[in-house]
Amino acid sequence: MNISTDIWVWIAALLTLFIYSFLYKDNPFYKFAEHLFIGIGVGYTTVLLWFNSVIPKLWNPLVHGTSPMRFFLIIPILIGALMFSIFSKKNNWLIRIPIAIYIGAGSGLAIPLDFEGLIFEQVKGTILTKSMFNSFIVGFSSIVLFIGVIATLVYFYFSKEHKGFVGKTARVGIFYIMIAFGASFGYTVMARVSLLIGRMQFLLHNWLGIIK
Amino acid sequence: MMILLILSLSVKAFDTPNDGGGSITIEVVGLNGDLKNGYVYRNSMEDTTFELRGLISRTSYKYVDDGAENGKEYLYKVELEFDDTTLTLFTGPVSAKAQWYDPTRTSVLIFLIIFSGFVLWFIQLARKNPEGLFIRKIPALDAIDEAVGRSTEMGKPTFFIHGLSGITDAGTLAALTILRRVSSKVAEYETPLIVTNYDPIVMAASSETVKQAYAEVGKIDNFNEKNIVYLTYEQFGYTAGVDGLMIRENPGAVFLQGYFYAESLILAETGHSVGAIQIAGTTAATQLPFFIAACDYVLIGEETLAASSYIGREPVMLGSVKGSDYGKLFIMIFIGIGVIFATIATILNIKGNSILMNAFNTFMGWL
Amino acid sequence: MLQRRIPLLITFLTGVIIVITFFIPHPPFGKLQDDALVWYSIILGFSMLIGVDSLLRFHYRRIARREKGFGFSFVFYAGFLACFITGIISEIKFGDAFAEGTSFRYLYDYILVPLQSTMFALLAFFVASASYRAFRARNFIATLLLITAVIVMLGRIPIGAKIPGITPLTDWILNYLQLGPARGIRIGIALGAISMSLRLILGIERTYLS
Amino acid sequence: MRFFEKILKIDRRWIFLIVGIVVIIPLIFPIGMPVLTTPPVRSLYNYVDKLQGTGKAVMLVTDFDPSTMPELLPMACAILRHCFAKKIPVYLYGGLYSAYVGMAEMALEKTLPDFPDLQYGKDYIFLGYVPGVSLVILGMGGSISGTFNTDYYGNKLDTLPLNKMVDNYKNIGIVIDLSGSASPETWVIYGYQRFGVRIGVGTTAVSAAQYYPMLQTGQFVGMLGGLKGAAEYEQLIKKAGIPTGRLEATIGMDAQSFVHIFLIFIIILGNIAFLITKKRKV
Repeated sequence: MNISTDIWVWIAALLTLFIYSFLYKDNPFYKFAEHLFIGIGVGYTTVLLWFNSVIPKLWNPLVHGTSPMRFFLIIPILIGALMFSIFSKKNNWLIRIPIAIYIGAGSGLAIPLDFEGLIFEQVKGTILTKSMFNSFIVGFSSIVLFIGVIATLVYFYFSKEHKGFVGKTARVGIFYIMIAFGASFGYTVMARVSLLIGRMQFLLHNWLGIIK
Repeated sequence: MMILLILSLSVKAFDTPNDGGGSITIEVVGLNGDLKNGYVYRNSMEDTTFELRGLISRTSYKYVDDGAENGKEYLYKVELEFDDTTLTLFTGPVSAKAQWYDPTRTSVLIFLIIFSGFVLWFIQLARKNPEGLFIRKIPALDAIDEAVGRSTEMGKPTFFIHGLSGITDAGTLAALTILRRVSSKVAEYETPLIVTNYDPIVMAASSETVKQAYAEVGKIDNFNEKNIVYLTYEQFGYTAGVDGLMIRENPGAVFLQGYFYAESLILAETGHSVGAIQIAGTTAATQLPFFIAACDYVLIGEETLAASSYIGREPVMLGSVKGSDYGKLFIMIFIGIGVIFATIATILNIKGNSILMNAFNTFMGWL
Repeated sequence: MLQRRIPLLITFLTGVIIVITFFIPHPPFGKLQDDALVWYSIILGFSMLIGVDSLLRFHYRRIARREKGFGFSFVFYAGFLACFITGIISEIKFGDAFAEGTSFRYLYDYILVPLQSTMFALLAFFVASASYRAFRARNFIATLLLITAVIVMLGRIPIGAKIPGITPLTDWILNYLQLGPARGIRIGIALGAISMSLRLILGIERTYLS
Repeated sequence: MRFFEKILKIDRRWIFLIVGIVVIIPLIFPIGMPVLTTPPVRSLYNYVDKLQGTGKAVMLVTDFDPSTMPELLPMACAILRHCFAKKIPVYLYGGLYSAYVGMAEMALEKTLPDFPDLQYGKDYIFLGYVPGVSLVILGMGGSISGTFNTDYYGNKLDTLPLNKMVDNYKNIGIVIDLSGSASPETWVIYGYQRFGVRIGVGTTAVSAAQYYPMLQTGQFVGMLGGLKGAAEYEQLIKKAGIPTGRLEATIGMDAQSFVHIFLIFIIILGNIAFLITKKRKV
């Protein structure tokens, strides 16, 4: 045994135990850790957002920059300022303007990017199976994959009742989906356990010094 | 050997295509693997000095000078170092300019037109003829009323837990639509609703949404701003906070909606442990398996995005769903034809006829 | 009425402009998408203040009214102030809050990180309880979920890998069987998102605005 | 048969308790179950191994933070041990973001005591954080001392004998990026495609799947995926007779395998109980 004498290690170790105590039931130790976590978390992200975004992207170009484009930065200032209308009792409907802008911008960004980055990629990946003819197994597997894509898409076909041929295909689709979920669950379990191992090693090694 | 190499080498400078200007590409033509270093120098034609800009890539034999001013002419000098000699080549004058249209994105434009065409067409049809539009059953959405109702019977509050994405994400907006439905039910039954938020902008939008729903059923006085809870913009801090709240408030129904990451299962297991009915919905494909394992009802991917049409049953919305289904059909047919074409092209290619294969590859490159 | 119309019009205009600029590289349009993202992060910095305000008021109220558990609100305040103040001091003094030896770095390394990783590591327990409960052969669909999960889990441990055929089977499941639906789901989500975006831009889908 | 009904309704806290115990026991009493090595790990190991005596250095980059430490730190230690034992010069680079440097420091603390005859500046160099991300990767193609000026401890880089011989990618045999994020791709784009320096990668089990295609196309020399990848590398250096210290990943693999076996066991048990009780009800 070789218990740590570092106060910070003790703090970290106790907080670790406080969180784990939640597994038994809710208790003051967990509440302490939870409130501290939220406090530190919100302080941390605020500092980070201001020093990594607002100051380098807004303050520095406005104050130290020379590019004429910098005056466009008035736009985020205005939008940001409108956010604060939430504090006004009378004009708080103004908050709808920044929200409307975000929703418009988000939609506008998503439409072409979803085509390019998601749909085209997946479609190309499904069509391009060059090694299909290398062996029977790869050829067969590619067909299995192709049916999986189509059946899943049919499952997401909303405007037709799922009966007859469509219904059967959609049923195959949900089989495929469940298989995919099972596989992805089983695959991720491993990584989750290694997180716990990491915490245990911290407790047993860095704090208690039981293991080398 | 060396002479041959020198004779065949040349350097080109041209405006980088399909961009917003400010960039010139320098390409060495006729090189093969033995280049040691290739330095690119630039002269702005205002004086005689050449300044070093950068190195020629040893894999693509190109250098992209992103520091050019539009419309200004430049001369370039390229110094190529080989094992036994150094060559200097000049090129220019050349200038950078911006383009008005990016042809590499034509494929996106075409698909966009086809897809929006379907959606707009069916919206239009739905306006003219609102009858006969169908949408298949989505059990998780039918369960909303049941969940809120049961929660009310037990005298327990309802929880609505937002995911971690911002207001610009389609999943978040779908979550707000579902929140709308949940809050009008809750307002009707007069039970408490607690909404937890990760993103402050989403919090503002949630607050608006819930307020509207209460106003609509004429119970605006019951709306309590304090129940729209902000926690923190920190993934696991948020998780810890929501878990704590759930254990203490003991909800009868829990909605997990939006984009989630690894915290999905921590939240869903805690919700399950307090015995709540859980309805989850996410566009995060990686987290769906965990929700399937731990929740009573799950909106799988696109089902969340169809929620607003399903709940509202407005003809126009249903029309848009039908339109996007036709888009889906189009893509299925596209994939089908693509696969058949690729198969034929590959068979012909094996037999020595590569025309179809080349056409196919060109098309795939364009896409 | 105006309170509804104006936001709808704004959504329409911003949406259409952003979509069009995707195809125009010429300035100032070409950069607009990138600019929009930069602006978003700036505004997020602003809006954080709304979140902070909400939290500070919530806990202040709890303390002022001596509500149940108000003592923990002091813990919240202590955490927030400690992180906020040390963060600002460290940024100003060292130019980087994460610089070695800053007090912010200590809070980060010995409080925030252990809390984050412990919370994250709760997953190991919850994965166990969830799979115990969920993976039952209730019906055909649940059985499919169960069987693939178990096969893949076996394939990922050294002992399981000794069972003949399990490794190639796991690989085959992951590379083909699982990939089809994964692609289908992704295409579906993308199409659904595009269709939803169109509805939002056209003002058909309104959420909070009706 | 009451037993099975009880099993079905078991308080989940019993499961939590057993998971905890199953993880702790192998950590305290390591077993060291054999781990089979796989081609991606072997090819990375062999590539590093062949650098011995060529004078080319390994650049090991710790592009990760504490959240992925359990999986990636054992990789850093194993690779460092390999290089230190074979006298392959090492640039240990604390990563593209400032929060990552601590990880490199920890890896050094764990490995250095076993190699007392190493000389700083001659056998290895520790590079700290400089801002710029991809610009840093590009900059090192020209000159490492020009990009960093000083090492982590504040020494001028051009005074260090190792740096005088290396100083850019031409004399770096491989850059090994240990990362839980997308940074290996950045290294490939700016390091490999621009300057031709070979890239190896160590990543979490979850991210490994997305890098297989890049491994197949040869953009990565090799890959260590998750705790298992780290354990395999540990096995390889152990076989080569290199002092391994505590085989953290291998021991972690024990714990992990036990949890997996336990999970599979309770899933099967749950199903047996479920089927038996269901039959009785009918």
